[in-house]
Amino acid sequence: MFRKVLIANRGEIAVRIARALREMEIASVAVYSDVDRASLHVRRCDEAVHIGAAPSRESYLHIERILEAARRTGAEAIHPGYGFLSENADFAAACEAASIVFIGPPSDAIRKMGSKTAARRIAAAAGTPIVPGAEEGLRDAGEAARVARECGYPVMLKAVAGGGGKGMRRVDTPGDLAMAFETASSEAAGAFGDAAVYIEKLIEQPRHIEIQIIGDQHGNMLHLGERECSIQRRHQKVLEECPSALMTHMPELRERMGQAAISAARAAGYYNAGTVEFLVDARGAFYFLEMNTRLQVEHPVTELVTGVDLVRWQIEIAAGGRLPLRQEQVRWNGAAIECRVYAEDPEQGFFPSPGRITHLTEPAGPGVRLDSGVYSGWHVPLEYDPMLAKLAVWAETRNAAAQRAIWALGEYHVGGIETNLRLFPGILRDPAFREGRLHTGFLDEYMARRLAPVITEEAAAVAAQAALAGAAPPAPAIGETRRESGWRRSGRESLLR
Amino acid sequence: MFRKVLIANRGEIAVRIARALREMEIASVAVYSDVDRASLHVRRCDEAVHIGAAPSRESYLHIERILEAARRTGAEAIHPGYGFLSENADFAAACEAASIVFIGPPSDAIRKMGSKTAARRIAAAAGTPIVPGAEEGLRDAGEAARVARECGYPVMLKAVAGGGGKGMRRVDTPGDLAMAFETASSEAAGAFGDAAVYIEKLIEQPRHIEIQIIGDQHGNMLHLGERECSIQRRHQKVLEECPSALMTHMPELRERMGQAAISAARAAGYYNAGTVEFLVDARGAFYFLEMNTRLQVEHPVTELVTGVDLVRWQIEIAAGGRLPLRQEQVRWNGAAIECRVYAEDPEQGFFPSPGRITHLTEPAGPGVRLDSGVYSGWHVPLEYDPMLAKLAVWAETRNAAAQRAIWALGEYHVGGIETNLRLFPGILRDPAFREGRLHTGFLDEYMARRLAPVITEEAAAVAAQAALAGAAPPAPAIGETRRESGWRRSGRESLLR
Amino acid sequence: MKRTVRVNGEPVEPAHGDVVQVGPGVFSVLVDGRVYEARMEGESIVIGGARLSVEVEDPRRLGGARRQTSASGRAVLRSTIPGKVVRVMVQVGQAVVAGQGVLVIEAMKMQNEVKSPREGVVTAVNVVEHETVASGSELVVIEG
Amino acid sequence: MKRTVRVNGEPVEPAHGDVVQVGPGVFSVLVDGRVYEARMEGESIVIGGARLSVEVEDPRRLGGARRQTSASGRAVLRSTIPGKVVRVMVQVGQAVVAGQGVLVIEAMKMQNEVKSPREGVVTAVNVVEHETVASGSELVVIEG
Repeated sequence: MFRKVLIANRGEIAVRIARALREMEIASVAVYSDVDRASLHVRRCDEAVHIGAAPSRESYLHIERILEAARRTGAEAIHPGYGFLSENADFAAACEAASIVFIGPPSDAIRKMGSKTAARRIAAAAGTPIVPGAEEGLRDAGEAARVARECGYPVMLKAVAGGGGKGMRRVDTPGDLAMAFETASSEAAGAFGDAAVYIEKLIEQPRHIEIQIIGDQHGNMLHLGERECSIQRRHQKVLEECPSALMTHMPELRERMGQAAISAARAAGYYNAGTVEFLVDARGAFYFLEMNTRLQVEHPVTELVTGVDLVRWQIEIAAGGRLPLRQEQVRWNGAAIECRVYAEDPEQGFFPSPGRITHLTEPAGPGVRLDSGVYSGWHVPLEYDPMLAKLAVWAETRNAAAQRAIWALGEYHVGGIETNLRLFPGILRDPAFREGRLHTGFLDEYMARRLAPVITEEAAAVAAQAALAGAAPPAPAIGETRRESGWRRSGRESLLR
Repeated sequence: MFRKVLIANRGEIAVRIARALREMEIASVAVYSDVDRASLHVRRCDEAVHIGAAPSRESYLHIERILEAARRTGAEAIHPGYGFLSENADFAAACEAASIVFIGPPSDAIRKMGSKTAARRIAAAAGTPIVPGAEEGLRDAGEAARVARECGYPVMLKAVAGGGGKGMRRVDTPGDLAMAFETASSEAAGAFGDAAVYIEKLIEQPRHIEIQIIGDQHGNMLHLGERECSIQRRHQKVLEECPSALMTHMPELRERMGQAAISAARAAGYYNAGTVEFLVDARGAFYFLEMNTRLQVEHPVTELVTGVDLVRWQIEIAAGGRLPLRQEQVRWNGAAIECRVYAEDPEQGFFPSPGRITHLTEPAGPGVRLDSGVYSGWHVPLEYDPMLAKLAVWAETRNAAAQRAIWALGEYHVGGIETNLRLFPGILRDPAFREGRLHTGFLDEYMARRLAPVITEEAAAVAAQAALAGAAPPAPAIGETRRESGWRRSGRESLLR
Repeated sequence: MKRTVRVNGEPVEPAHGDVVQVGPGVFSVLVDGRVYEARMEGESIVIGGARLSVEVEDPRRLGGARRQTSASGRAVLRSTIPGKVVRVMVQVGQAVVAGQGVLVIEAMKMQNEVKSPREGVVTAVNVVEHETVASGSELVVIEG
Repeated sequence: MKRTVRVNGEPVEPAHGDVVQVGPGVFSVLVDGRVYEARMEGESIVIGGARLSVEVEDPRRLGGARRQTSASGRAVLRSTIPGKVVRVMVQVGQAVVAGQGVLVIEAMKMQNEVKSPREGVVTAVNVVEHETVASGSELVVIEG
């Protein structure tokens, strides 16, 4: 086993990895930029190396400085976390060249899966279903009709050069295709100077479901089931679950998707942890989307339900270890839900809200897991992703997990900056959510239909009283008239220490 | 299901129950004494009733005031937690008389199991092994020899009137018995004015292992396995585990002890959650000690390993629900360890240390469960048990759980008062602990052999530097020379808010 | 001294509950046995998951800033973080409704539409497109 | 101003690490890339699970009280909580060794033996058996 590992990341995931290393009695090395000296990940490691200025390209994305930090501290391996260099094949290759173990897949597999079109080709060759269609431009309406027939209606016409909806047309029946093809082509020509359009099968109200796979360097690979990630905003996941409610209706789907994910990963020569993302329609038909060749943000829900410590397994596999379980030994118990806590204001278009955390109360208790990268008094820098923490809960059933998440969110208080914490209880109480009727458009629909919280007269009166209490001049420094006022004074004193 | 439940307790267990009620969408009512208005359990409930002065007998032990609070708020049931009135048969009976559901066993079962001798008789009659011996005084050395032979050597002679070691003699062989009997008798006569002595089989280096049982009101009962509670100080548990390391050597022992516990509980007409405590010797022979007719402090380790929510089950059973699992569906996964965090100073003979918590950093992350009853700024009152919180961890293996507990303890910081937090890492690293060689004398032996933590020269130099930094006059209120000093100033400001 | 308190713009008679401060800006309030917890967050008070804007007559503590989010009067839209104005969608004199997009700022690699908190008329636009703004900059003023 | 620092009674040259305060009384210190966290707890500094008594020459902050637990000088044993003295085991002039029981106090339903923090001679016994003592009361003074 390694004696020392460098963590090429920051925030909650660096803390997560540092904890795993402590648990394994492996020395941990943090790296930090100018604005991260006081960050939690530095405090939770055994060593720390300053690697540059705040902008990521001068620090967390700077391959040479990170390798130099590893060499200087004698780290034998590097865990890249997620984001930053984690899916950078050049970095993985540079580690390999420097004889430092990259805790992840081989650089070659990252490269193969890094190109979306190459990944699609590999997956298709391995027999994993992909969204049917032609990625190249269609010559004419006749070719379009042929491809559409192969895909099955409804289909989408999309501009090859496009984006942002221009040149896109939904076509539900063969009779509408020719007209739609002409319109889409001319729209594309107008918008992008290129009339080329292609066809893709339209997956209506798809779920975004991903499969966690993990393989060792000895040819063993297994899947740890799915994560339901359909609740997204602008392709950014907001709330994830394991299991997906879909699997309760289709118990055989997990294994089919799991095997499809393993096939795709094997075809790329993959090992270590990885995630294969699928679009899934209401009937359980699934289509390969892409592969994330790293640890996923939402890995805790899989850990809570399977009992597997994915980060520990990653490290053990990188050190040459074998998978300790066979596929048939993997068990899924209960239900887990994760909420991503961001420094952003849901009432102001999710505008980022960096700044100083003046007060922090974190939830805990039965079934509550908090992976946090912040602490009270710390300044959330504006240079990086504004994710503060991940609140994950586990319970025996999905409904109990949702209820648990609601009280845990109620105990969570981040003062001084805005967060999206108050977004979640409404989602978790939403009838469509409870019924498991999820798709990638869920959150937009929910945001449009959600109701403002009810404010009772009594709550308003309490707010008024609290405002007066907060606005009152400080209690005198000496002398208590009653216990409560004494508390207030002493509380203030204690915070001055 | 109940619409409203009163929690007749305080501290972490009241918070635990309030969370379960929130999860079940049942309104919760806290009760509080004069010194507990600002306590966390009040903050975590929907309603709160003041019930009296700080001394327990005027508040948390005052049956009439608690019933009155339940009547006044319309609570349909009362959860007693542990301690206080939880094992008070009169209270359970008073609830029954007032048509308020007592969330626990019937008063009759509490009464039966409340007397240690009666419980012993019930257990023995049900076929549950008890520690062999005679509880009444022996007439002469001849009778002593007969009883000792029945028990099997070694045996203990104990003064009937006694305590504190006087009149106690260990006897290893029949040849030593007559002489020991005379000495013990005359010592007992001298110390207590009563020469009567009795014999009990000596269980050498026994483990203290308890079995969690739970039954519904429809005659179903199952066990949820054992908890290893051998690490004690003055009969006070300090660290508990599930599973017991003993079970890894004797895989059939859990089921045998489980069935013995169920037999004893059934014989008392028991339902709801309860715990049967046993002494267990190195060969796996076990002896009924007593039954705790309530939720146990250390219930989280069972919850972590079995996935069962014991408090939720208690409430559902009290409302007439049925056990949702059969015995053969109960699964034990991984290993859990709990550390009881007390406001006491292990370096000063575990002297209690109430007072204000001036700073609090609580551990979190994978596999960490914290059940806490305190918060930063709160004053730990001296009127009650000084337990602040329970830190429980779960991991795939016992060793991983121990390692996990060590880092979690390292992240735990309670400022302003003394705690026993620094006691645990040494225990968790102790080779005898790691090998699972536990018995009720373990902690005393460990305390005698434990080593002071090594202080390196560098650590001393760092302490000196930190002391200077802490002693430095506050940074000027305006103007930053470098980022760190700015942090310090702003941190101070933010804490003044 | 009797002080008027407005909650979401409406005058409210404060409760006569038992108030205890349980943290910086956090108050536990018992009213007829019901438990509330009120947290002062920025310019509002959060209670039971709802966010209320509260104004106390006393200008030293809770005045001024409160006005910005109240239902009537003058709303000053500020940038909460440094960023770049990529689009301005209103001009002085224009009527806007609550929730209407006013301008788009790019910060932390995200484009964010700043919306009007309520109905009114734009009385000032203090930025132009492509301008870089500091945290706290006044962007647009809406009155009504 | 150069100030002398004693750690567990011995003079120590302070490290020249990079110090950042990360909480009230909590400092993160980097020395040659190694990460330390030092927490001021009562009269000591806790670092890596070890508790060190630290004295700084400057009497404004860390003097006085620190002396009580240092290896030489005057040790004042105080009651940390209100309680009742149930037994006094030493008298003035008596020599004691580190760890020796000095008196027993009952508090929170527990009897607790107060031990001498180090070797020395008892110079004052300020309580008698059965006396009730307040938090912070001077119980016994040991010098040596």
